[in-house]
Amino acid sequence: MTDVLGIYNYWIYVILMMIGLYGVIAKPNLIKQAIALGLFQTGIFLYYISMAVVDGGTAPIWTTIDDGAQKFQGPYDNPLPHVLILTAIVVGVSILAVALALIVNIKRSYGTIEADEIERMDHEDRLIEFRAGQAPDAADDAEAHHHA
Amino acid sequence: MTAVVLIDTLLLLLVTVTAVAIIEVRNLYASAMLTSVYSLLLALVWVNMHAMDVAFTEAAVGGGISTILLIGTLVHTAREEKPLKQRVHWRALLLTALCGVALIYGTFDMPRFGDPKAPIHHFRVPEMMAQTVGFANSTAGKQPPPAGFDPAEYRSFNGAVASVPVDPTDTGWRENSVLAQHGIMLPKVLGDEVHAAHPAEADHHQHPADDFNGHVPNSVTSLLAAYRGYDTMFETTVIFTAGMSLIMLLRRPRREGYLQRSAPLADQPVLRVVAKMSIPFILLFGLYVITHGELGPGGGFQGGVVVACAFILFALIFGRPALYRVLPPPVCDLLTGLGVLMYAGTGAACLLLGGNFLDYAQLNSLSPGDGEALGMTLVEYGVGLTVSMVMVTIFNQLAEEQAK
Amino acid sequence: MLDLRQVPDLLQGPGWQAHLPVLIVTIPLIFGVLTIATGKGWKPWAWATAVTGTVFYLALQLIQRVLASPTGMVSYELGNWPRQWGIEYRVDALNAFILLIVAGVGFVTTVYAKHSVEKEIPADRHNFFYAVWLLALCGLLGITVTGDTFNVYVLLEISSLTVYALIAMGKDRHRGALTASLRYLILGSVGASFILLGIGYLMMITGTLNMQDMHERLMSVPGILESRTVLVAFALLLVGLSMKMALFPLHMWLPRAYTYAPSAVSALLAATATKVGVYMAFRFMFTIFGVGFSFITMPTTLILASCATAGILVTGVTAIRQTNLKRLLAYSSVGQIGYIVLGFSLANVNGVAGSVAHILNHALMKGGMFMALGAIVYRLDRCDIRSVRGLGRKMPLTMAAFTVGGLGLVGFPLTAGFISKWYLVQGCLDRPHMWPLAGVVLLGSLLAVVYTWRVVEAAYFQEPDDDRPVKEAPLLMLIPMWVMIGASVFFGINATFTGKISVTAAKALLGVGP
Amino acid sequence: MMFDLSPPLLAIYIPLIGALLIALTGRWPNLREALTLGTAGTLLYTVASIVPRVLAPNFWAVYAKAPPLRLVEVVPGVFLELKVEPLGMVFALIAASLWILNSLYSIGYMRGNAEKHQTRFYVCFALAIASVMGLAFAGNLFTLFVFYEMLTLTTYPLVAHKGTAEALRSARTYLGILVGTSVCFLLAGIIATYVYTGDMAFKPGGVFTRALASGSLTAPVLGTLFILYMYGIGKAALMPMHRWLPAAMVAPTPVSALLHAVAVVKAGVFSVVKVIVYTFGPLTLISAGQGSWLIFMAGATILIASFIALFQDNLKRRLAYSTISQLSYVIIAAALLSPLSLMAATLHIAAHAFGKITLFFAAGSIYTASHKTEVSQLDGIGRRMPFTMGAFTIGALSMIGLPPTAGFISKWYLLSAAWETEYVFVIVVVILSTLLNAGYFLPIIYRAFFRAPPPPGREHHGDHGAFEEDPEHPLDHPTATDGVFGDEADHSEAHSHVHGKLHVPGAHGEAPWPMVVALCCTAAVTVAFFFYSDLAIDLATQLRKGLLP
Repeated sequence: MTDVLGIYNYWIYVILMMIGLYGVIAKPNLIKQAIALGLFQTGIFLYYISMAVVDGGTAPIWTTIDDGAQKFQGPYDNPLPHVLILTAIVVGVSILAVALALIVNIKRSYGTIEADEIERMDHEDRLIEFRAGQAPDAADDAEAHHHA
Repeated sequence: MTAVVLIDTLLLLLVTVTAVAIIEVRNLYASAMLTSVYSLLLALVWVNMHAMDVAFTEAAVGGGISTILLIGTLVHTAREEKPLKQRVHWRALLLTALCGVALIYGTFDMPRFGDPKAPIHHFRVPEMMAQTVGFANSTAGKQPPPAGFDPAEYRSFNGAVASVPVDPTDTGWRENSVLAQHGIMLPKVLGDEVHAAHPAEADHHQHPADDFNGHVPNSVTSLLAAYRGYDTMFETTVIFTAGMSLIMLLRRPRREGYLQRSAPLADQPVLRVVAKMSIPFILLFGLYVITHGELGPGGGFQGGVVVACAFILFALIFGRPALYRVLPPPVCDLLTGLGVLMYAGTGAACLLLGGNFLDYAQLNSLSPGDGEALGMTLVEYGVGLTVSMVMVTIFNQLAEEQAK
Repeated sequence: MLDLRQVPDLLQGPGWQAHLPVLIVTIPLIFGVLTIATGKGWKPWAWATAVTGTVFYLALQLIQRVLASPTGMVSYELGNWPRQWGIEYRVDALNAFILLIVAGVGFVTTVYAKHSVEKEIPADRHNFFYAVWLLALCGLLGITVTGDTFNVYVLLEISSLTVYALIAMGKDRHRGALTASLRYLILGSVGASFILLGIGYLMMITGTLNMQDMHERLMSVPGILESRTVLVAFALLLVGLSMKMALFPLHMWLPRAYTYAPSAVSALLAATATKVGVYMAFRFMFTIFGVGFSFITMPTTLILASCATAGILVTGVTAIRQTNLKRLLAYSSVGQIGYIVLGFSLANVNGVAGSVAHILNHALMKGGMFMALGAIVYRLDRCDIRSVRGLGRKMPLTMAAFTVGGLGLVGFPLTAGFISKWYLVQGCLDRPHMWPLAGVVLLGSLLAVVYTWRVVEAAYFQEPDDDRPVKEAPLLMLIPMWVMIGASVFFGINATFTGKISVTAAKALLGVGP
Repeated sequence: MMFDLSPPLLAIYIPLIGALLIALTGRWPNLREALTLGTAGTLLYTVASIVPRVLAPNFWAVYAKAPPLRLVEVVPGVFLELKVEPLGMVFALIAASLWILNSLYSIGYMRGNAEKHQTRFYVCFALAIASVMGLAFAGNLFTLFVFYEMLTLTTYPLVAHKGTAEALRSARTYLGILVGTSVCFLLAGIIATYVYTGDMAFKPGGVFTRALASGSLTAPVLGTLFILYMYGIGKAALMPMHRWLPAAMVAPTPVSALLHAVAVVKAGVFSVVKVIVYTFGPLTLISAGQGSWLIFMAGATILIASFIALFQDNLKRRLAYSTISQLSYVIIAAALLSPLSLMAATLHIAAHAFGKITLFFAAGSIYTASHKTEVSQLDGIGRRMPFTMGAFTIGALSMIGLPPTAGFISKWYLLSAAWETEYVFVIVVVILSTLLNAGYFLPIIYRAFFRAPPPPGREHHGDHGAFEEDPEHPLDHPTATDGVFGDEADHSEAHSHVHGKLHVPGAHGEAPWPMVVALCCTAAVTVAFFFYSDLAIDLATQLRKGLLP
């Protein structure tokens, strides 16, 4: 029982991450991908915060517990993971903001935000570029100029 | 403890369900809204796990800012996700399943949830917490860590010994624990020696500091701004970068940005009055949160977001031209930079005063503790400034796009 | 310049050089932020040039300090917190070398950027562009100096975020830049998340974030290396880092990004970004997990070597089929990363030294070649096989630079590329039963001959479509270009510096005697 | 040491400086070509000035022991270093002396055919000579490799000189095969040598003895290395790596003459001999029982190449295949691994050079004078161009190995070496190939002198046929049967001045005088070598001395 509960959180975090990853891969809609990316990251947050917990711990803000008999502090949860995750959340929102900015631009210049359609257009672009860039084989080209 | 686990279990189930819903629902607005619900649920989870600052941030960012951003984008991209050919993307499912199995495989050897014997709870962090940060006359801030450690102590890092009594009333194992020496991760019975240790603290900060072994009460803040202050500086830089990127990608020439029709909400008297009344208080609260970070949950980041919300609310009600009059974009950009500069500048100041970079103790040669307090406050303000201004910038840029 | 023989008293002493490691990172940060206030026109560029120049100078000083220090490394404790609690900067021969590369290339590229940016980026965004540019450098430099795993993650995110933005700035030339950037953003974030998770796993069971500390724990705590957690952590980091350094199967983001990014950005990225990824791999595999675990317990050699081999061959063939030269070089870059990875996957002195040396050599050659392409774009608005025909006469210096760089990629003797191959092949032969890899290395250079020679033939032996005159690239582009190419030739003729320092670094990483 | 002016280094600097000056004076052809000749002269003088030191009786005792001349430390422990020894001396002498004649000849040819990009031509030529000098005086394997690759790179523009389709294609074949073999096999071999022995210097007796003794290197591995080297040195045109040589014949004749009869191919066989003598060491190879396969491979090459040559109608092509077989003479001699046979190899490098360059010169001047490229067009040409065809005859005799020509001497040594080592196979091969040589050279001479020239009308037709699309004379046209056809490009080049001063249909005489002078000189040398071959033999003996402990 303790064992199951003991790693329950870690399983949930895996599940959350995987839901996010699935969204990133499976969903053609770019905004959906951005959101899914967010989920993916929150999974990691859950993992970090879970590792900070101590049995019977309280928030790592120091106060005195006075249970009549004696004054004692704590136990406190581990503040370090909290700190790291604060940073990670900030990073997450920054990435989200940039992603959305890109998506807005994409909408502007492709007229859609569905990955598969964009992929098709990109492919056409590449074909055009390829043809434009093609030069006949150096030797044949020389031949042509030679006879000309 | 059982309570924690129980609530935790239920909340996480809810979270998971929400996550699935977010991915599967086709209406993007719905999905955006669900995202904010998801964030609020997570905030509850964090609270349940006593991660107050994280909860605060999650609520502010996930519940607030992210949602605003998403809506702001949705307005001029798409409202519906286009229907998929097949409901389930099998390759993705397979891949994620494999990945998940691998990750779960890794969890079996982890210290159990809440196991106080987990290495992280008694290797470095307790040593840090045993230091004094941000208190008057506390020269003891930088003792070297105890030399080496006995590996035998930490044998039980893998789940093998998870048989920690879950019953809080049974405190027998606490006294005879090898960790008593650190006494932070584990409860510590207080005697009078503490008062002797830091006589001058009581009259320094107006809080019952004398019960603590000379540490800023909110140890999250002390870690964030002091021990790992350098990370936080770059965290601020990340936000700044995000702001710059949005400007580069979205900002239109000044003219267009300014010629905005005023917001439709402007002629709603109730909203106007409510906004006028509440904005000052929101700002005040924001500043309070920034300043109060050392004592309770909160700090530069959370406070900054709150401040930003005030501006955004203002823009929503009275239209962005009004906001631009109050806070012209160029000024906004400069303030964004100023925040980062405040942070890095504090660090540089310590360097110029002969210490290492970000060695706040240098700021007050007489009482290093005060120096540390001062430094932490300064950087918190820096963070707050940058965060609020960047949030406003991001909102502006997306809104400009929308208005076109 | 510091005298090489000034020793430790300076290290401890309060002299400003003690702060070199942190200055190298914070100067681009502070002055990068200030760039947004430099207004319009040439000022942001001049500002950025000055800053990067300073950083390069500091990097030179630092590497001399490191080589001079008796311990072979310089440590800096931020906020004066003991390294176990706070964040530590730890510079040894390896990252001093990488720092020098990043700072140097950063400086040269910034000088080069002026014209290309004026042409490719709207004028009202230059100050923001250079601000982000400097922050990108700051991130890359930070990753290279830091000795704290989580600090690596944060700086990694800074460099990634800035790079996404820089790539997206190619949008005014081709909309592909946007999708390239977004795809890189998503892949990059997933990769970074894996890295974050791996760090989390390690922190959870070691209880610390400091690299040295982690290493000590992993080595001393009994049974820790057998735990499934460490195993999975290793796997996570391996995948995450492979994404960041664009190792073959996970390189999908790179070709587009390099193709559509502004020319200056392509040059900067090709020369620095992936290299720093490789550096992180070095740190995690050798410094934290240790050679024993990374290469003996884990089948890393097998995995990495096979990925690298596939990468070298497949991308070589793909590069041959490209018409857009930027894309051609991009694919070739993936192949070159293959060489670097192949080298350190061998985990012997010659192999690792080869890959360390190749980090420099490839940075110089590829940087120079991308600069040449940038110059061509500046004059012709395009850079494909068709447009370079007959350019050997019209832009002789530019094409010459490209050709010499190409010879370097081939690994022609007396070019830098040869030095790397020299070490790599030795590494392959040193390792029993690995000699086929030597064949791969050499075969790869044959592929390089083919794709380079297509361009050379077109440039020197073919007639252009039209005879409209083309001016040679402006001086401010030619000089940096030739500085890079010239350096690559110099380090090909006299590689004692490269050789010495890369062997030192390799030995330090492998923990064999100095 | 970078600015040390000791002769070997000087021998590299002179052509480099020459190249620079030629590039600068490109605008004034006369000055440019005067410079070329001047440089060549100076170079020969410099190289000759080294000879006494090499011939000194105490050479092996003193000079060979002296530390090499180190230019720069490329990788820690690996130097770019020069060292003089008899074999390289022979090679350097040949290249330097023939460069003079060749420059003289080039002037005639390039002007006579109004070639384009002449400056580029002379510059690359000088650079190629510089790399040849480096190759000849290379002090270790690494240096050898460096200059070997430089030679490939500097001759590429010469092969692709005309920039025509055929030229580019053959240039690709040329580059592809030479770089491919050298990078994949030679470099691998060199690095492996370094890994096993830790030293790459050339020293009599080879470098592998210690490794073999200590057992860190086994005989089979040694054999593998030997294979790597032999096929890595693609310039030696050991079958099946020979395809680049006919391909390279598309180049202007002076290029074919010097580079593909003398410099490049000789660089190949020279490297082969040098590696066998100074890296592996004959004794080591014999004791390890490796490398005898080379004898049979070379023998096969000799016979097959000569056989193909029989059926080539294009003159330069026939010469190319003859070159391939002649090169294998050197290889087979080296592969016999006896001191005498190594002398034979050394001498044949020299002997073949004089003979073959004469033949190419002749082919070139025939083309310049009459625009004939096919053997079948040469009826009676001996009467119009007595000097040319006379020289051609001498060259042919030398190829066949008849006295009084250079070829006889080397062949003599080779046969006696074969006799000494009792390799019947070699003797058979030599005899057979001699017959074949006669078989493909004598008919040409017969046509030239004893066939009546075709009637004027046909004659007229004949030599226009070379550049008119004329179904009647398929032989005049490149039939792209295998690889690349000789002077196909020249025909259309010749268009420009068909009606020019130089070429009056049906009534052409000798080629321009510089060419005639040059080819008479080489012919004379070929004969003279038979009577006064002391120098070469002395050097070869010196080499042999070095081998005997």
